[in-house]
Amino acid sequence: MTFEPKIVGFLCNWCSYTGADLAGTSRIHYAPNVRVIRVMCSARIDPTFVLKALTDGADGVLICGCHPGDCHYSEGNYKMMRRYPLLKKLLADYGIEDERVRLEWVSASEGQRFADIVNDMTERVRALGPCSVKTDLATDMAER
Amino acid sequence: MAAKKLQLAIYWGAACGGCDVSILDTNEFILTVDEVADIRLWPIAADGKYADVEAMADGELDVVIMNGAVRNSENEHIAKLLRQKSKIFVAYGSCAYMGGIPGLANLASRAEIFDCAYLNNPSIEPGNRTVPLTEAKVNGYTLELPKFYDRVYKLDQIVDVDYYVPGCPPQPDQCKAAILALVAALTGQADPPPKGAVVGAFERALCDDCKRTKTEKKVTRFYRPWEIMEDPESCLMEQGILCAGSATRSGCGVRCPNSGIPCRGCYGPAPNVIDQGAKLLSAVSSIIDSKDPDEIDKILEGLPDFTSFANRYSIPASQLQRSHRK
Amino acid sequence: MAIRANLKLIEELERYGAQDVSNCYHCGNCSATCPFSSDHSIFPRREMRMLQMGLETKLESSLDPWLCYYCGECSDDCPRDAEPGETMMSLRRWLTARYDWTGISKLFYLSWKAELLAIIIVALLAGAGFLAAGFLLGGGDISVYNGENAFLPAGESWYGLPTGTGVHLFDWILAGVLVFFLSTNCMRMWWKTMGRDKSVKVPPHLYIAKIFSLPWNFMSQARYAKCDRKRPWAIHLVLMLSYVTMLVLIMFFLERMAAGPGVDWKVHVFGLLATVGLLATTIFAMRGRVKKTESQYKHSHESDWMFLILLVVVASTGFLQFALHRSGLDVAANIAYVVHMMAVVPMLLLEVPFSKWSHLAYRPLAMYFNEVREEAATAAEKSAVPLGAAQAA
Amino acid sequence: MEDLKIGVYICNCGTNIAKVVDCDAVVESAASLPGVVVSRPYKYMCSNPGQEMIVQDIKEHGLNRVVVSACSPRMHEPTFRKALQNAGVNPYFLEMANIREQCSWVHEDGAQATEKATSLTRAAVLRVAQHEPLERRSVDMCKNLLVIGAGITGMTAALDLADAGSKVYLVDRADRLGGNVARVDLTAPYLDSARDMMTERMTRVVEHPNIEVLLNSEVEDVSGFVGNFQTTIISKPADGKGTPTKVTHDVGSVIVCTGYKEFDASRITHYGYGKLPNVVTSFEFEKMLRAGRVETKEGKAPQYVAIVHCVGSRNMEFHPYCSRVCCMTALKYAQEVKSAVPGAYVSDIYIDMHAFGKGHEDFYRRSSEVKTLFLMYAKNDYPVIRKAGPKDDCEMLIEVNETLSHETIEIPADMVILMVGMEAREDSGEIARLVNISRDKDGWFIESHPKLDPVATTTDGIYIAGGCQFPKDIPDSVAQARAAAARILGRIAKGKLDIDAVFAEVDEDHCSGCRMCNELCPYTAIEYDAEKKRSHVISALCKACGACVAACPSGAIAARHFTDRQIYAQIEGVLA
Repeated sequence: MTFEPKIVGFLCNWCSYTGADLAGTSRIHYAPNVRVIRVMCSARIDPTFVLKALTDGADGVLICGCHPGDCHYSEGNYKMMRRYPLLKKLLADYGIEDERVRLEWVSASEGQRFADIVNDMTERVRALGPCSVKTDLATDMAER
Repeated sequence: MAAKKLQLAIYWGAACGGCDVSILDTNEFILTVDEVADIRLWPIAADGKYADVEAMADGELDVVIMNGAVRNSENEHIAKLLRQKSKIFVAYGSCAYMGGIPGLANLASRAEIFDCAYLNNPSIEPGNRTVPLTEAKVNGYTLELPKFYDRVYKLDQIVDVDYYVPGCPPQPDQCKAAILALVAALTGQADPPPKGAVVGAFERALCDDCKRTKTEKKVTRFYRPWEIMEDPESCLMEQGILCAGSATRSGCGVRCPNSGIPCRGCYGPAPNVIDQGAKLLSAVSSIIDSKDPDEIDKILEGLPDFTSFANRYSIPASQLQRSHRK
Repeated sequence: MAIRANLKLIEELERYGAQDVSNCYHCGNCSATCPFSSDHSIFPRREMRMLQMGLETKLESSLDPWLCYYCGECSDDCPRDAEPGETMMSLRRWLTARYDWTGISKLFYLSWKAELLAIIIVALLAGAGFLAAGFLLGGGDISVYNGENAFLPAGESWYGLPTGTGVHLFDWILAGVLVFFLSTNCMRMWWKTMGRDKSVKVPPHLYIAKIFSLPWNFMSQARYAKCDRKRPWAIHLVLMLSYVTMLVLIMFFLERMAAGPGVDWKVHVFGLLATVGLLATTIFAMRGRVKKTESQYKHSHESDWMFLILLVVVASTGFLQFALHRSGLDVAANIAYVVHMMAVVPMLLLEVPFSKWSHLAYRPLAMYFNEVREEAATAAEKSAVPLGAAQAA
Repeated sequence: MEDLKIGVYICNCGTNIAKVVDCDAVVESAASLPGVVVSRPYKYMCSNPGQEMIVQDIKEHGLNRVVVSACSPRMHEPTFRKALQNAGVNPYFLEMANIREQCSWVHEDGAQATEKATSLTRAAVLRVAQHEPLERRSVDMCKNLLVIGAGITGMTAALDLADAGSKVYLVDRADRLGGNVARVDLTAPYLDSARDMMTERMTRVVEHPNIEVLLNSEVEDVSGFVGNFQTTIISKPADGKGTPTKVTHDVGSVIVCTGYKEFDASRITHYGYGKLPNVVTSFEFEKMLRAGRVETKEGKAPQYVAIVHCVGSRNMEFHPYCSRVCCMTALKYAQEVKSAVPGAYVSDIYIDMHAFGKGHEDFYRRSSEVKTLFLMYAKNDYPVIRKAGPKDDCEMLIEVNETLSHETIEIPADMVILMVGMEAREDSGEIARLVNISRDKDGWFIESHPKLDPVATTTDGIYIAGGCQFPKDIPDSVAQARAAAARILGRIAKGKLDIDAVFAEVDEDHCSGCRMCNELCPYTAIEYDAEKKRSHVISALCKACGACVAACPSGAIAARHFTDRQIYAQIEGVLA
């Protein structure tokens, strides 16, 4: 059986989640690999969420927020924009491949864009193969 | 009351020894300890052999205070042994609590460490390919060395820990307080702290005790401590000096910031925080004063090796625990 | 080079009968309904626009107004009641005035009083002239209608003059004058519309090639038949044919027409038919204009009324004298004849070259020119190497 | 806490979900999750019987948590929360899994869709187990009102509320009431006098016992939250001499009606504004009309008057948007010129004629009936105005590429009126910061929802009306003013303000007062208490974005209903 990546998506309520809903109402088909978790704003997305997803077995994490300047909370997405590069540094230091975690801006009207992003990311992560964090930690505890 | 003396053992795992010294730093208090307790094992100060411990009955020791992380099979073995022989097992110091400085090695694999330490290192004479083996035959004798694990474990990843005393090292007063609390509990003078409690530290982050004045924070540039003359009055973070204080449990007495050095987080995460480094990351990046991705990257260049700073004492305790590089 | 707009032009046209032109907001409905509007000439919309913007020269050189027969559909379909049909009509009047070098057309169109006065004067002169001719010249007998000493002999040799002259001679002189004015104005029309237009290069042979369209359009009104509404065309056709029949009869068969007593059916049947045709159509038209039954009748310029009234008078008096003469009342017939001529002369002398009538020349010419120009245009397009083709090659 | 009794409901949504997702399989797997006592499918959960089913189960099985896997929570979360409430369960004990918009409608493969629906439902179950009962709280609503800007909009809003018994503070920087409309002569499309309108408003405002007019005044500070703002106003003495006075007032709401400013015509060189004496702006022409003298600088009555539309509007170079009032105003000028100078020829040079309003099309028709020459030019292809030669019978010539005729023509003109567009005032940024609302790229204030909530802003209790939101005519401005007034009166009528139960909370036992969060709040809802050395959240101001929660380095801030624990549970759920 082919490897089906598990991707956790953190979407802001106002733009990206609505955009994902729009993809639905417009019946735009896309890969079923992303499991969406709704937060009010991308600014709510705590780096520990991303790490938690990886340690619990996610192969990828997709973060979506309003386009810069369009935040429902006027500036929330800029906070995510600032955390992201530092988070990527940290992940790199822990040996997590770059493409496993991704930040995208998706507006409420960009159903198609959301679908494209999901498809693209799914393929990239599929190419990377499974993320080993969960199994690594399990084996650490089992044998030394 | 002339109750039977408490049975106490103090031991170390992968550690620098500073924790033992910190206990000695309680000065004459240690004599008081001696009055109420028999110190059955404490390599740095008293004698005692593994055999003696192995000979003990399970739970014979009232309290074991173990510092240091688990880096090799010997650490694991003795930790398990002491746990078995003790009623209360205390993880003492940052290494025991979170993996500590040795835990930094988790960002590299054993192979990488050996390569750097024994093979490709300028201080090694050319041609010398000596690497530690768990077993070696030397003129008829078999020498054994503990197995060097692929990663560092914090103590409770190996054995069940009752209490934690954070710090690198724990401050003598805190150490005192912790020991007194345990004695009080064991002699029935007070309720024991809840299992798993962090003793000898406070419930808030370091800033609570930091004397520097704090205002709203916006950072446009980060400095290494030696790059600027820090203003002793105001918050280091606000001066652009990366300080882990806001993400670190208080209890140390704010020694570093008080002496102009940013907090490095040895007391571990604040309560309710599962990853000290990630939380510091979130806070520090959020206050960058820019909306332009390129400018943000530029500002972040001021934070070289952020990971090792943010998780300096807590990589084995962090969510990812170690490098997952293939 | 920018064209200077004459913002006052619209007012000038209003004096020729244009109405509500500025209401137009160029939806193009008018051109959409008009069967004659083509890619080459998108009228009436184009004319409405040029008029609003006061592009005088462009309007003057436009043939479009003549290509319209005023079926009235455009006006009916106009969402802004901008009366494009009436605009085209007034443009025809304006153009007529522009073509006419004597300035008489302009005078007539701008002042019906002047026109009426001129008609009356000419009528009186004509009347006087004929009476004089009858009594003094020939000393003819008013009780005699035709024959040797007729009051106004139609054709026989007359007081020493050669045979085939008499009133007939007068006809011809009249025709000559008319043709002179009309043709010179037609020349001016050609110059304004074709001659000075440098946009399309027209090779002379095209004029010959297309010449047949002139008589054809003139006689058949074939183009008018293309209008969605057939009745106006039918009426116009009948009117026109009757008129032409009459003209031919008078110019070439006057003797036989006048001769009597008794009815020379071979000739008179045409005369009678023409008379009926003329009377029927003009009366229908007048009724229409009074009652405003159809949109082309909604707005009536004074010149329209003069045209109709004169026609009715001419036709009726013509028939009257015919009837009186046939019933042997020659005196009355002669009087009726003079009255008839009092209408005929101003009609031919004033109305035909200078007023509404002139369109009998301008319209067929315009169609002719238009065909020539379109031919030339298409030829030019063909000869020019199309871009696409060049790349394809 | 009593043990969990979770009810799980999988909606088929007719066939919308069921045709792709195997709902029964989802029901089955959900049934085996910890704490789940009821797990059922139903055709339409949002239907009355569907909701009734939940209520029944709550009664029978004593459910204390409910998960509905159906459409997007953005659709029906309120519906099901209500259902819980009706059954006496805290509405926040509901969690929805979106298995329609984000599952059955976007996936073809039944197996994978079912697996996804299952894991989303599992996540919802794990999450709901972590939910806490939340109560909406209510605060007092102060009746008083601050209106910034005393134009037609501000005065109308002020009067509506003052009539209803609120104390209104009407502030304007200018030394007079009336704003821009006070500069207008007649108004389109009914040609009634702006002056009459304004006089009526102004006298009422000035005489109204409940309205305190503060001219030459600026709002220095607005703090607090909806229903409970404190505002500081600085008034310069009317004569300009002497020291400014500072007053503070408590108000419950603020209406921003700061209006617009006109486009500076000299920025478009083609029109020679400032160089050619008889090229005037619409407002300069209004002045002539008000003075009743339409004449050139030389004092002659103009024979030719040209009106140029979209000056500064609808072009790439300056403002891409339409200023919305210029077309009708231009038509008004056409008619007013005709009545002032009967013989005059008016040409109206426009891009498109925007006659969308009530009575506008008729007005357009009437203007063409007075023989206005309408000339159309293409966007970004400006007409060019130049001085006429000595032989011309006019002062100026305007060259236009006329698109309806495809002719390049020259229009004579003795006077040219430039229909200058509207643009945001320079101080709009300042105002935005003052009341903490946002502006779009052109500087106009942004409304809370362009269609459904046009006068509210993202800051609760702050409303926008009139030209400061976007160019609009008097009827629209007045409509907005009254809409804002109505919104506020509605709240005043309730007396108390319901505050959403979802907001951020600082756990003071863990807050170290590091002040990392202070600067992060877009609503300035985080206050630092210097005495206690703690930060705390003013819940009424908080919009629950969670920025501070994620940023708090010591995990001392919790986002109600979006706590770390709840989201961790959700993560475990989708990955289990």
